[in-house]
This record gives sequence, structure tokens and C-alpha cells, in this order.
Amino acid sequence: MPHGSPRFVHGKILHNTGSGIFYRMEVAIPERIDFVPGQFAMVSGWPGNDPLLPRPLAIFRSGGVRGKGAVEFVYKVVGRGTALLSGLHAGDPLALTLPLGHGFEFPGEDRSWWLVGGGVGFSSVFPAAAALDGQRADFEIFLGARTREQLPPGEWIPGGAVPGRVHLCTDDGTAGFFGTVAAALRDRIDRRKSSGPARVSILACGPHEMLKAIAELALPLDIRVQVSLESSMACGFGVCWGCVTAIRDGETSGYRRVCREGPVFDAREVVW
Amino acid sequence: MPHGSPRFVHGKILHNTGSGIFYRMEVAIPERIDFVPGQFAMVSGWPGNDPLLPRPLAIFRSGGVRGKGAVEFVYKVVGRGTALLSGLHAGDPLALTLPLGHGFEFPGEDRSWWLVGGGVGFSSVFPAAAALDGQRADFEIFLGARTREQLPPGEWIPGGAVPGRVHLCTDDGTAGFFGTVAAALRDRIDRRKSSGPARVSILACGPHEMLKAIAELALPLDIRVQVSLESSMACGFGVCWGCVTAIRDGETSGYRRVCREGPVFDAREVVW
Amino acid sequence: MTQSVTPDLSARVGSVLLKNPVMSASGTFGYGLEFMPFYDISRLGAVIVKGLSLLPTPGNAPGRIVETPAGMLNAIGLQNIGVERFVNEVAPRLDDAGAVYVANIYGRTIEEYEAVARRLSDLPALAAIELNASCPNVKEGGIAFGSNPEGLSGLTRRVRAATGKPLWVKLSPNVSDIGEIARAAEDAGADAVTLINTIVGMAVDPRTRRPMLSNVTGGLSGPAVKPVALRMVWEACKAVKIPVVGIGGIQNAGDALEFLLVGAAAVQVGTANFRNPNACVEIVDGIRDFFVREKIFRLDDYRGTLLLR
Amino acid sequence: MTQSVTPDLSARVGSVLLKNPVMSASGTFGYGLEFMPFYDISRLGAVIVKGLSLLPTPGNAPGRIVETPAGMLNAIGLQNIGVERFVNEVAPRLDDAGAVYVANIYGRTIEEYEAVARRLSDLPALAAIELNASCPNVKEGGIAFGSNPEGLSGLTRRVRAATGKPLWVKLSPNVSDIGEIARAAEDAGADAVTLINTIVGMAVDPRTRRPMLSNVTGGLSGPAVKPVALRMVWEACKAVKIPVVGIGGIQNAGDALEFLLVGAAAVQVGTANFRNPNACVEIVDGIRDFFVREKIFRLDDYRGTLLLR
Ligand SMILES: Cc1cc2nc3c(=O)[nH]c(=O)nc-3n(C[C@H](O)[C@H](O)[C@H](O)COP(=O)(O)OP(=O)(O)OC[C@H]3O[C@@H](n4cnc5c(N)ncnc54)[C@H](O)[C@@H]3O)c2cc1C
Ligand SMILES: Cc1cc2nc3c(=O)[nH]c(=O)nc-3n(C[C@H](O)[C@H](O)[C@H](O)COP(=O)(O)OP(=O)(O)OC[C@H]3O[C@@H](n4cnc5c(N)ncnc54)[C@H](O)[C@@H]3O)c2cc1C
Ligand SMILES: Cc1cc2nc3c(=O)[nH]c(=O)nc-3n(C[C@H](O)[C@H](O)[C@H](O)COP(=O)(O)O)c2cc1C
Ligand SMILES: Cc1cc2nc3c(=O)[nH]c(=O)nc-3n(C[C@H](O)[C@H](O)[C@H](O)COP(=O)(O)O)c2cc1C
Ligand code: FES
Ligand code: FES
Repeated sequence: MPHGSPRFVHGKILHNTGSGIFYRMEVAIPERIDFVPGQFAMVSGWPGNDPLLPRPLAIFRSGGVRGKGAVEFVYKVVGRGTALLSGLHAGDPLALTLPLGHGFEFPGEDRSWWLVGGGVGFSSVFPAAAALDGQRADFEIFLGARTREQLPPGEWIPGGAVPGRVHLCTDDGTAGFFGTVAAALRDRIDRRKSSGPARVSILACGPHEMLKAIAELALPLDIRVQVSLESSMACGFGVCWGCVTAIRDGETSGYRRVCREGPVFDAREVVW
Repeated sequence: MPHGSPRFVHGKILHNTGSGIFYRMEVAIPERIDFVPGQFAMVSGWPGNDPLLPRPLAIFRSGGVRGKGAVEFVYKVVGRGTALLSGLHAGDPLALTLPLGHGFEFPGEDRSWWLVGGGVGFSSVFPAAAALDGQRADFEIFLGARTREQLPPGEWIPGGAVPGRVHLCTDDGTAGFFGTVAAALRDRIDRRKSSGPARVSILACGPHEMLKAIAELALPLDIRVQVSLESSMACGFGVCWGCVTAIRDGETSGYRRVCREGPVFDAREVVW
Repeated sequence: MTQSVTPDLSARVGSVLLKNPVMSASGTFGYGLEFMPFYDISRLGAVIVKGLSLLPTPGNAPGRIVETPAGMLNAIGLQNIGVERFVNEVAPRLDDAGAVYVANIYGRTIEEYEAVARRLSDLPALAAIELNASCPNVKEGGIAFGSNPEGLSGLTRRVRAATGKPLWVKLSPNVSDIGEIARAAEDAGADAVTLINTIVGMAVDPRTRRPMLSNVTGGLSGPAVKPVALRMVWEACKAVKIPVVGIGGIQNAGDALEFLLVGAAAVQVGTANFRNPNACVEIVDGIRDFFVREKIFRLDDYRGTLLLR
Repeated sequence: MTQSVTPDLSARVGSVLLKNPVMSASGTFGYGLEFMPFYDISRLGAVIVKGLSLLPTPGNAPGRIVETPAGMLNAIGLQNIGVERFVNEVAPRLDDAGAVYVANIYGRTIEEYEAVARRLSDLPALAAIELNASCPNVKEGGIAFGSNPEGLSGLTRRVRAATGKPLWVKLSPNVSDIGEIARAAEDAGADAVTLINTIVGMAVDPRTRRPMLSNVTGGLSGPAVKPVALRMVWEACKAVKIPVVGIGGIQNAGDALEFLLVGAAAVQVGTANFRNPNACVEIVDGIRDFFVREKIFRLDDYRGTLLLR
């Protein structure tokens, strides 16, 4: 899918409220934007120069009415920048550069989709689910968390009401599958073998270790895996070369920008 | 009056709302504090290190119930720090070092008090008025502003309901006396001459030029003048020597700390 | 009579005439084209592109940036596409965009510096070459040349002889006496000095006990360094007669004006581009607004007019 | 077995034993007594008092401080009460408070440095003398000595001979090679080096066209300088065998741990005291909590354990 050309806009927070460990924030912006699931925004605009750099957040939803736009984000407080965000209120200003990066690809062929979100990784996976749900495509969602409280609220899951579609996994067994999403995926792969030859494609976002485990599990089985990587970013639009990761390119490998050539990469190309 | 020993406390904003060009902010603190009018607090506690330094604000009011304290401030947005303050909401944390500095002195003798506030200078003058009002002392208040809108709301003036007590002055004549407070004071001095020999003491806070004009007007007439000075401050409690002003000391003069030996000085000692 | 005359913002860096004094700083603006979605880059005084080397350079391993209070450390290691691809693929597009552009260069050896400069001299539209004698993040990035007057002088002389383009020498702030270094560049034939490059810094993680950057140390940039940069630019302006281009922590028009006030001929804006892609053009507009407000008609009436008691 | 052992935070700076590695930095802590309303200053590793000169010094004209992004510039000009009043009026009260204290000194000439050091040697309880060879804000504040190895070496040798007290030499960061300067101090007989002092910076007002400081330039301190300070402390630790005391932008326990991790024997906390008068003791507590959490029993098990690949 083509991605829209990025722009820098001044927005105003519509709401910004915590739900369990996740905050959900909607920001009014001057115009409606289109985005590809997996694309993100660089968010800044708080007073002062500390923190200095904008923070990358996946675009969770985009909407708007009568020419005005709105974008929504879901985030978890992990450090200074996200703590600062969580203290902002409706009406506060925020600056955004968006949409950025190379999102998930949805080749036209008929296939099943397994969407995997670990931790707050669901924030880029749910938009993909929403898109697939809109196309009435065949998809299942795997959500991993350390414990029950760290799973997203069920009503956030696009198409989540369909029975058998959502697989919850917790490291401590307090909800759903007792174990990692990678282990749950292995189970699912085993079951798939018995049920037939439908082609499967995995889209995943979450901790690096999780993505690596999924790649090691699925690639040998010829399942296509797209992963959304994280990285420390300064600019988010490809001009600082700060965010690179090693990517295989034929025989050699080189550093590619997570913000521009990524954040979504073909798992075969990532140097794990 | 003796000043209480300063302490560093973490507070929580109770309310922080703009009224015309002034914001009034009340902060809950762990314990009740006493203060001398003219004393101030160093206010900080916003996220990040930029702005880095706390900002001095006169203590406008202090109260509290059942062991808990509360302090109130009035401020005007003039730069980054005050802009940041104005964006804080009820519930936000704030750190305070208080009470600080040498406040106004109220010698016991029988006399009249003229309290002069220019611009936001009323924030340290009104607490003095409240104290005098409590003692049923004889006082009048002179308030100067560029224009009508920049005067504080009438209901903030302690004892302001007493007829003839409050003299409003605007540079553009949109309210009260058409001219500076210094000019209004000169008028008042002339009227005093005719009406008798009551001893007068002036307490003033406001722009440097205003304080200087008052000193030049009143000192030759043997009216005692105390002025509250402003200065850029880093610490506010006397350890950085950043805030000094030249003060006469007998024959010589030396640099005294506005935050410690001041902010209130005898106008005769200030090197204008 | 409230009619306002548009102030003349044109700036001159030696023989290079700029429509305004605001340039992008190397390494923070990609190859310039990345900014086309945000604004027309021909509106800038000049675009300084990412440091170019003779061959494409992979750069340092990840762990290249870390945020610090009001600043950031970077140790990119000069990842770039090499001068050949720049000349063939990028330069024509910068020409098409109508941009005034300057190439920032570095080499592992003096000979590499010369070769890059020579190859760039083929570009008719290239406005100047900025010699990066001060990258702290690659062993070969010129730091050996840039931190002492003799090294800098030798390098500058050689590159000066290799190209007919205006030669700007970018100075390292990691020195005891910036005036001395600036004079060394001037004496060796530089047309201008540009400063500051980043200040060497470091950050470590107390818990993992590891450096935050794969390169251990990195270069500090951003608002945090502005006071140091301004002081060095002021000192350099007093030390040399050639133009001085001010760089370091400029976020807004007020910051840029501070550098012009102490005598800089023009400024470059780096880290500010990351938080606000429009930073450079907003600074151009902000300077213009300030001049209108203060009734200053020409940049030259303002530049270097700092009042000392 | 969840019982936790209180970690041993004691630190050693040469012959000086400190109960913990956290000291106040000179010029940001008055004479120490000003902090008594906030906490018991004997809880600190040591109190370093404001720089003392032979005679009382009036300091610079107002316009002494200006805030910068995540930092501040100061040009106090070493206003102080002079060594005589310190010895007679302040030292006895620091003794009463049970504080470990170190005197920071400066002179306009080597002879003045010697005289101050000699007078302070009379104080039995004084733990050490910190030689300020690096104040950027008075022409005579040692900067002439501090920015080149020869000057520093000569000064250190002379003061070394003038006092039997442990001698700490405070280094200027405004140099090309901090390792070289640190070695000069070591070779001249310093018992420890302390760094960094402030970095020379500047700020001007674009509208009034005047410097913000009466002294034009000032010293930059605060979080903004931390990455530079940490790098220099790391380099100094590699360059010398005597203890290195880390200073610069330390705001919290995490920052202090960074300096200890790269090898500092102890740290000093300066600008942080302004925003939070309790900063020093909160840092002591924070280091202790970190050690408990990470199961580190002694400071020496942590110090200098930076992992490089
Ligand atoms: C393309 C992209 C999309 C993202 N989308 C989301 C999202 O939708 N919701 C969400 O909650 N988070 C998202 N993140 C992660 C988010 O950007 C970081 O959590 C945030 O930048 C941390 O900022 P902070 O100031 O709170 O933490 P910091 O104080 O900067 O860091 C806190 C801790 O987190 C680590 N850390 C910080 N940034 C990163 C990073 N980028 N990658 C790995 N570790 C990091 C630090 O090393 C440190 O240990 C995304 C990241 C990327 C690259
Ligand atoms: C003892 C004392 C009590 C005060 N009480 C009050 C009060 O009750 N209410 C109130 O509104 N203000 C009060 N002030 C003034 C207030 O501290 C400043 O307005 C505030 O610090 C400005 O911070 P800022 O970040 O908004 O402005 P900055 O961005 O720091 O500066 C904006 C402009 O104001 C000027 N400025 C900043 N600080 C000062 C200063 N201290 N003196 C003179 N000019 C300055 C700057 O030079 C600049 O031009 C008091 C000051 C002192 C010293
Ligand atoms: C990510 C990054 C990469 C940089 N790369 C270069 C470079 O390739 N060549 C160069 O001369 N300077 C480079 N610099 C230095 C900047 O051009 C500039 O001198 C410095 O960042 C200070 O300006 P600032 O504070 O406005 O960013 C780089 C800076 C950053 C932050
Ligand atoms: C207001 C102020 C005054 C200072 N005075 C002195 C001094 O008298 N002697 C000295 O050696 N250092 C002095 N310093 C430097 C500090 O001791 C310290 O080295 C520097 O501020 C860096 O540490 P920080 O970032 O924690 O403040 C002063 C610093 C400040 C901010
Ligand atoms: S974050 Fe700057 S290039 Fe990716
Ligand atoms: S503000 Fe620090 S001494 Fe007054």
C-alpha cells in the first residue's frame, strides 16, 4: 500500500485517559489523515526542551468529520516521555509528524492472517485487524502479556467478538493460554497442519525476543512473517540515521532506518 | 517579625485559574506554614529539567485545616516558567521551598500605612494589607497598572470595601487616577500636609522604576519606605549569590542577597 | 505610514550569497530531499547535506543515539551513500528543487578528503564545500586534524588546493582555545569557519553497567549546548576576519538572532529539525518578523551589534 | 532470607574517608549552614564550601545568573567572606554540626593561593583543601593556571608545599585533553582531582542587544553538561591513579551512579541543590536503595565496573 506523505501538524488533545496500564489518547488535528497499519507518528509539543525528542507512537486509529481530523494512540508509561504524556489533559497542545514509516503489507492473495501483539504491541496490530475485519478477511489475533492486567480491554479488539478468533496468552497463566504467544502460535501451527493447507501470513509487533521467537518458529515453515521493530528515534522521518537496524540484503547486510525502511520489515531480512 | 525556618515540601495543586491577566493558584502542602507578608516561595516541580530553576512567587495567603496546609499565589504570565505554571491543573504536583526571605517590617508605633502595588506587585502588598486589616490599623492601598484590565479584581483587596481606602491608578486613565502610582502618592502627600502630622510608612512592591520614584519622592520627606525588590534567582535561600543587589552599608556599599537579606529592603539602603 | 518594508535578509558567507542566513546543519537534514514533503527547501539560505565520504560508509552499530537533558548524543559514524552516488543521484534532484546546497565532507586520510573535494568540484551548482574536521564519532572523522591548529592547518591547505569551490571549515568545540583553531583555518585558506560541531559526551546505564552508545562516546547537540556554542562563535568572530557561521542548539528565531548578534554571518540549524521538521523555515519567518517589529531593514544592520558596556 | 543488609556506602578519596560518596559542590551550598533547616549536613560525605579567597571579595555586578536549557550560566565572581572570617566564624559551627568539610580556595596570584591554604591548615577538622584552578568568572580565578598543564603543575606544586592537608585539584573542562591536565595535577602532587568545573558559555538578549551577564560570559552547569562531565570523568579515571571526584549535572541517584560506574571515587552535587534543597541526601538514599535492590554490598563492588564490549 502507498503511504501518504508525512506532515507536521499542531493538534489539541481531545481526551487522554488511562485504562488499566494503558492510556488512550485522541488528538484533534487540522486535517484527516490516511495511514497504513503499522505506520506511526512522532509526538511532541510539551513545554520545554526536556525531554527534547519526540516519541514514536503507532497510529491506532484515524478519523475525523467535516474536514477536521483526529488520530488516536494507545501507550504505556515506561519512562519520562510517556509519563509526561500521561499527565497531559484535554485541551493541551501536541505536535505530531505523521504518518511515518513503512507499514504492514497486505498482498492481495487469499490467505489467513495471524496477528500477534506482545505487550503494548497490539497498538499497531489492532489497526491491521480493523482493516482485515473491514475486508471480512480470515484472521486470528494472539495477544501476549506478563499477566492478566496487562492485556488490553477486550472491547478494544477489532472483530474480537467472533468466537475462536482471539487467543489470550499470559506468562503467569492468569488468563488464557499459560505461556508465551510464541508457544501459543506453535500450538496453533500444529493444529493448522491437521486442518489443511490455507496459506498463512503473520503480522507481529512486540518485544524483540518475542519477534525473534516467532521468526524462528514460522520462517522454516514458509509462513511469511512481517515484524514491526522498535528503536530509539530522533527524527522519525529518515534524516538522522539514528534508528538503524541490521538488515540482510542478498549476501550482505547493512543498516536500514527503522523509521523509514521500517518499522515493518520482512522477518527474513532482519539480522536477528 | 521573626520568619519561620524554610522547608522543602511537595504539594498538590488545588486550583489554578486565570482571572483576567492574573492566575490564582492554591496548593495543598503537608503542613500549615506561617509567613511574614513579603516573604516568598520558590516554586518548581514540573516534569523535565527545562525550565531548570524554580520561580520565586510571593506568598499571597496561607491557610489549612486539621494539620494540613495550603498556600496561595497570584501570578502573571511573563515567560516560560509562568506560562508552564499556567498550564498546570488541579491535582498536578508542585514542589515548594518556603517561607523564604526577609518580609515587610511592621514597627509597633502608631502610624498610617500606605501600601503600594504596581503590576503584579500587589501579590506581596495584599498580604500586608490583610495583616493590617486584622489589626484594624490605619492603611490605604495604591494600585498601579498600565490599563484598567491589568488591575486586580476589587474583591481580592483586603479591607477594600472601606471608602477612600483604595486608590486605583492607570497609565492610560481608563480607571481611577490618570497617571502613575508615584504621581498619585505625591497628591496624597500634599493632602496629608494639610490634614495633620500622622506618621506614615510606605510598603511598596512593583517595577524597579516605580520603587525608585517612590523612594525619591518619600525619603526626603522622612517617610519610611520599605521596598520589595525583584531579581533573577537560582536558589532563593541564600546559597548561590546569584540574586544580589547593591546595598548601602554606612559609607560603603556591598552586594546583598535579594532572597535572604531581602526581598524587602529599607529604601534608604538601596543603591538606586 | 504603518506600511512595513520587507526586511532584506540576504546573507553573505564569503563569496556565497544566501537569500537568508538560515541553513540546515549537516547530518540532521538527510540529503535535503526528505524535507520536500514539509516545505520547499529552496526557501532556505542553504541546505548542508549529510557528511560524504569517498566510499559508502556503513556507520556504527545500533545504539547510535541517546537523549540527554535538553540535548542528545549521537554516534552515527557518518553512515552515507558516498560521494559518487551523491553526485549522480542526489545532486540533480537538489538542482531540480532549486536548492542552494553545500556538501559536508570527511575522509579517513587527507588524500580521501582531497578526492571527495575534487569529485564534488564537478558539480556546477554546489555552493561550497564544508570540511568536517571535527566528527567525534569515527576514529578517522577528522578529530585528529581538528583538535590542534597544526593538524587543521595542514588538512585545510591540502583541500584548499584540491578544489576551486568556496571552502568552509567546520570546527570542533573540544578545544582549549577556539580562536586559535579558527585562526589556523583562516591562515590555511578557509573561506569561512562553521562552528560548533558536537561536544564529546557519554551516557551509561547504571543498571546494565553498559554504555548507552555502541561507540561508548558520542557528540552532544541540541539546546543544552547553545550557551557554549554562542560563546565560541563570539570568540571566533573576534579571532578571524573570514565569516563565521554559527551552529549549536538553535531552536527558534530568538536563538538564531543571538548568534547573528555576536557576529555570525549566518547560522545552521541541526537537532531542532527532529522535533519540528519546519524548524528552519519557521526560523527564517521569525527573524523576518523580528526585524519588522524592531524596524531593522537589513541583516547587516543587526549582525555583530552586541552592546558591551 | 529476605532480610536486607545495609550496603556499605563508605567512600575513600585518597586518605579522606567519607561515610558516603555524596558531597555538595562548591558555590552551590553556601557555607553549609544554610542547609541546616532542611537536613542534618553531617549526613553528607562532605560539604564543600563556597570558594574562599585571602580577603573578602565583593563579586561581580548583578546580572550574575541566567537560566539556559536544562542548565544555568553563573558569573558570581567568587563573592565570599574571606578565609579569616571562615576560619573564625564558620568553621566552628561546621564542627558543631558534625560535618565533614572541605574548603574550596582560589587566589589572584600563586602567593594568595598559598596564603589561603596555609591559614586553612590551622583547622584541625578540615578534611581537605580543594584548589579551584578553573573558575571561569574572575580573571584571576585560576583559569590562567587551569587551562594548560604547565600552569596547573606549577600552582599545584606550590600549594602542595604550603599545606599538609589533602589537596584536591579542581579541573577546568575548557581544555582539549582532560587526561593530560589530570596527569599534570597528579604529577605535581595532588591527592585527587575533582571535575568538572563549569563550561564557559554565554547568553545575549536579541532585543536589548546586551549580554545577559554583567561579566558577558559565565559558567554553564546543571543537567545540560552531564554528558560532557561524565565523558571527562571517564577519561580522567583512565589517565590517573589518584582518585577522581565526579561533578557535573548530577540531579538524582541515577546520575551519581553513572559517575561512580565510570570510576569516580565520589561525586559532588551542585546546581541540583537549587531546585531541591534535599537533593544531596535524596541522592545518598537513592544510591543505598539501588544497592539494596541490585544486591550490591559495597560501593567498591560497583565503582568503575563499566562493561565495555
Ligand atoms: C515505530 C514505533 C511505534 C511505537 N508505538 C508505540 C505505541 O503505539 N504505544 C506505546 O506505548 N509505545 C510505542 N512505541 C514505544 C515508545 O516509542 C517508547 O515506549 C517511548 O518512546 C518511550 O519513551 P519514554 O520517554 O517514556 O521512555 P524513556 O525514558 O526514553 O525510556 C524508558 C525505557 O524504555 C526504553 N526505550 C525507550 N524507547 C525505546 C524504544 N523506542 N525501543 C525500545 N526501548 C525503548 C529505554 O531504553 C528505557 O529503558 C513505539 C516505538 C516505535 C519505534
Ligand atoms: C521575591 C519575588 C517574589 C515574586 N513574586 C511574584 C508574584 O507573587 N507573582 C508574580 O507574578 N511574579 C512574582 N515575581 C516575579 C516572578 O518570579 C517572575 O515573573 C518569574 O520568575 C518569571 O519567570 P518566567 O519563566 O515566566 O519568565 P522568564 O522566561 O524567566 O523571563 C521573562 C521575562 O521576565 C524577566 N524576568 C524574569 N524573572 C525576573 C525577575 N525575577 N525579575 C525581573 N525580571 C524578570 C526576564 O528578563 C524576561 O524578560 C516575584 C519575584 C521575586 C524575586
Ligand atoms: C544525528 C547527527 C548527525 C550529525 N552528522 C554530522 C555530519 O555528518 N557532519 C557534520 O559536520 N556534522 C554532523 N553533525 C553535527 C551538526 O551538524 C551540528 O554541528 C551539531 O549537531 C550542533 O548543532 P545543533 O545543536 O543545532 O544540532 C551531526 C549532528 C547530529 C545530531
Ligand atoms: C552559582 C555557582 C557558583 C559556583 N561557585 C564555585 C566556586 O566558588 N568554586 C568552585 O570550585 N566551583 C564553583 N562552582 C562550580 C560547581 O562547584 C560545579 O563544579 C559545577 O556547577 C558543575 O556541577 P553541577 O552541574 O552539579 O552544578 C559554582 C557553580 C555554580 C552554579
Ligand atoms: S529516527 Fe532519524 S533516521 Fe530514523
Ligand atoms: S537566589 Fe541564590 S543566593 Fe539568592
